[in-house]
Amino acid sequence: MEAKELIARRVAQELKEGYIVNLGIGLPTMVPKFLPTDVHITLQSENGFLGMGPLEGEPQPGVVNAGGIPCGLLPGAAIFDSLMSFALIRGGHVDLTVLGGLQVDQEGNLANWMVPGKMVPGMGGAMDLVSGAKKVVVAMEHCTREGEPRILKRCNLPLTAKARVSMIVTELAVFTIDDGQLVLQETAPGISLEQVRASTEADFVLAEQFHSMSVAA
Amino acid sequence: MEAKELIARRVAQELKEGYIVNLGIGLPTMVPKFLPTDVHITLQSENGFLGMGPLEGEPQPGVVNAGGIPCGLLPGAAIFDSLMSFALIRGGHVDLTVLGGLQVDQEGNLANWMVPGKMVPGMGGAMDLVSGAKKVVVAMEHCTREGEPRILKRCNLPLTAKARVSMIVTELAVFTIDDGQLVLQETAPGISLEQVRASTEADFVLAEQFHSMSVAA
Amino acid sequence: MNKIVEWSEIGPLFRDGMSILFGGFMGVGTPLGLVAALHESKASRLTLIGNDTAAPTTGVGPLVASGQASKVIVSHIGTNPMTGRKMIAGEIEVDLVPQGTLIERIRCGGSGLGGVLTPTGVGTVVEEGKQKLTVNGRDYLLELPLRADIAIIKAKRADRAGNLVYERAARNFNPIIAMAADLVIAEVEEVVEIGEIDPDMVMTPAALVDKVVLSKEL
Amino acid sequence: MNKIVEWSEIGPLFRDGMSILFGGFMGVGTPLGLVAALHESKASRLTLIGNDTAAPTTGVGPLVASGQASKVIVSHIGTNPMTGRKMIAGEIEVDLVPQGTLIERIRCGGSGLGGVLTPTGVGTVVEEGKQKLTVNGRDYLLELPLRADIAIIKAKRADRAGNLVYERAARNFNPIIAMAADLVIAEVEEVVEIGEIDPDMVMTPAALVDKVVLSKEL
Repeated sequence: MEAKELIARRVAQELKEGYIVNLGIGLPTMVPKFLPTDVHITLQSENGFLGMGPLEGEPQPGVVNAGGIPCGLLPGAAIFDSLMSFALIRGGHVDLTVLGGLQVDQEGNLANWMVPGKMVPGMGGAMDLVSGAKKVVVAMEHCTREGEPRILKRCNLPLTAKARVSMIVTELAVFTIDDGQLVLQETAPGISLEQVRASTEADFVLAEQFHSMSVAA
Repeated sequence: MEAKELIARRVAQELKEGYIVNLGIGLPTMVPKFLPTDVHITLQSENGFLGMGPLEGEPQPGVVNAGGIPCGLLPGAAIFDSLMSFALIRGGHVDLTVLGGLQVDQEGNLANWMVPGKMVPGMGGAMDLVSGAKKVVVAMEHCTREGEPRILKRCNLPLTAKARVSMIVTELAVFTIDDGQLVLQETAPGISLEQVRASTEADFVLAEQFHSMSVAA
Repeated sequence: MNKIVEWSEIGPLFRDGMSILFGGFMGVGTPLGLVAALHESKASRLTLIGNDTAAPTTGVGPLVASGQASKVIVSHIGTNPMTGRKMIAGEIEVDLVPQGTLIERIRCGGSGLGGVLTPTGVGTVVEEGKQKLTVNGRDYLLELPLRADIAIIKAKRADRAGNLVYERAARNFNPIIAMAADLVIAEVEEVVEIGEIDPDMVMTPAALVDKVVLSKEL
Repeated sequence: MNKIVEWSEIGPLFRDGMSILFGGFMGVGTPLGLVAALHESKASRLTLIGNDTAAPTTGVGPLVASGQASKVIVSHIGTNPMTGRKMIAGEIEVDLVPQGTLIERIRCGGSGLGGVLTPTGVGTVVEEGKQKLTVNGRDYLLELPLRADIAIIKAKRADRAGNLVYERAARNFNPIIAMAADLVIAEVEEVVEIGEIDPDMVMTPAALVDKVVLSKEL
């Protein structure tokens, strides 16, 4: 299974019936595809609505996702302004957000919005999402393209938010951050503990229920 | 002319074409009746709408003024929640408010919401209105029922807001507060400067354009 | 997901010592069925948070009259002499908050904000015990968030998912309190199917609403 | 009162050095006719305040490309490489503000509030130069009000009085910026008579809107 699909499938398991969920761009948007049919979630889009669905038929005026791309509105959707959108986000009304990451560290700090001197796109809504969502899941590949670890003792890129990450899902492993400690919960099928150690700079402990990731093919 | 009508007629002259106006309970609600036909104002009601009009026909569900009394909605009215209602009020989007007063002093302080040990109704929206409206007109009888002055050197009742009153209209006189100074602008028909002085505790100066109040009968 | 529940499920939600945010302005927009259910529940030591205590038999007045409310946080009690009498007798605690400040504090509580700076109340008794900050030469009071255990809401219409639409000035506090409570219960006059409310016309999104109950004919 | 004006009245409203609040999110909900009018006006040294600089030819992108914008206060510039290039070249000042903070600051500017405490940005570069306050054991940044000389708004529909209705996610920043500018201009797709918009459905009250102009077919 391709790394991204594996990650998306595993993240999907974190989405529970009735959850209000905000998905970052890129990999996170793949997650709903892998939801069990008996789990119904509501997708929040930070440009101002709840009830985002896939585009079906012709694009409708104003019905776009936070990337400005035409999408669908499911029955029961609700539109609002940006003030309400971020009141929902910051106020803990979003149960879970899934975002990509550049770096995460063992204290639950996340860096995903800029690389000084290289890439300064702006934080958009990411800082609010990470500060406000009840559960913050970072979905990313375990290492950079150059093979450098992304899960660090201490992020060296500018932070998006401090100590707010609840879970990290990569193609190698699942970590949680519990009481300020990084905990290895699962390794991916066929991945050894040693492989995870070799690709991870951060200190971590093994969960009591440490086990192998279970994802349907 | 009865004192209240005189006051209401004079206050009506302060309402200009296009103004957004909030009227307190009691005497202030008489003001619109005395508007010239070529002056159109919009009445804001702090329970959440713009475009209040007189009740015509049967009461409609939810169409009530801030006292809970059925009223009308004029064409072009807009309904909103209490958050927006007070954002409008505090944010300077109300051009003028007319309120009753218990006391006003020469620094533009107003007391109109409680008499310790006697009457503690609560400030409702009055503090926000007086803090936020562009122009605050106090419409009241010049003296208490016991003949005590209400326009004082310094209010001794708990304040509604500090230094926010722009104008005082009574059955004897019109004062403005300019740069922290109380200025007598007009005396009512048949009222002498001496009568005003005798009924006013505050220090005041005469306006350059000091003149007699002009109100149609 | 169907959030419509029977009245029999409502009573057991109320417990002694709870804080309750209520919608309404002089009783208009107050969910009278939910107030009656609170009354019947006999839950005591309640803290009621909303605009006003209306009159003895309207709005939340019955909960003041019954003695169930031990504290109210409101902008106005003048229209309900019962509240004033009980306050003077020491039977109810009354925290008076300017209306615009009250709604901002509730919004903070529901929006993840730590507080807001308002000019309202500067130089009055309202500033007692509060932090005062000067921004661009003007003084402001730091007003802190308010939340409650339960919000009771009145709406005109709900769909089965819990999207709400209000009618006229009965909207008032309702959409804001929906954000600031752990459990949000809406009493509505009409229930429609999911999809029947245009998404642009939803005034409170279903995500904020936990339970919906249909008003009894009163 | 009829607030509908001709396009010829719009250009002269724009002057060098003005600050402009604009609606829209990735260009959706941005009044493109008003952006074109700003472009044609050749007004320079503009400060643009809104969610993002979209792309070089969408949203407010043309005003970045033309060099008329000397400063932008936005949450995101990543989709418009022109903004990034000009920033690096020192040709435009870019003030990046978290989206939720940006909209709160604009709301403060329009609501008479002196600021708001938000947890967003605590422990990041966003906190630089800001007052930090602790409320109930949690740290917050004090974020200050933002206003502008002019707000340019896109709505679906207006009545002649200036009441506005937005369509779908094109609503975004528009209703909030309507509160925070000295002059508010709305570009709309449709004008209806006063009374044709149900008062419950008005999303921006006419009291906030100064001028309304009908979109040209683009």
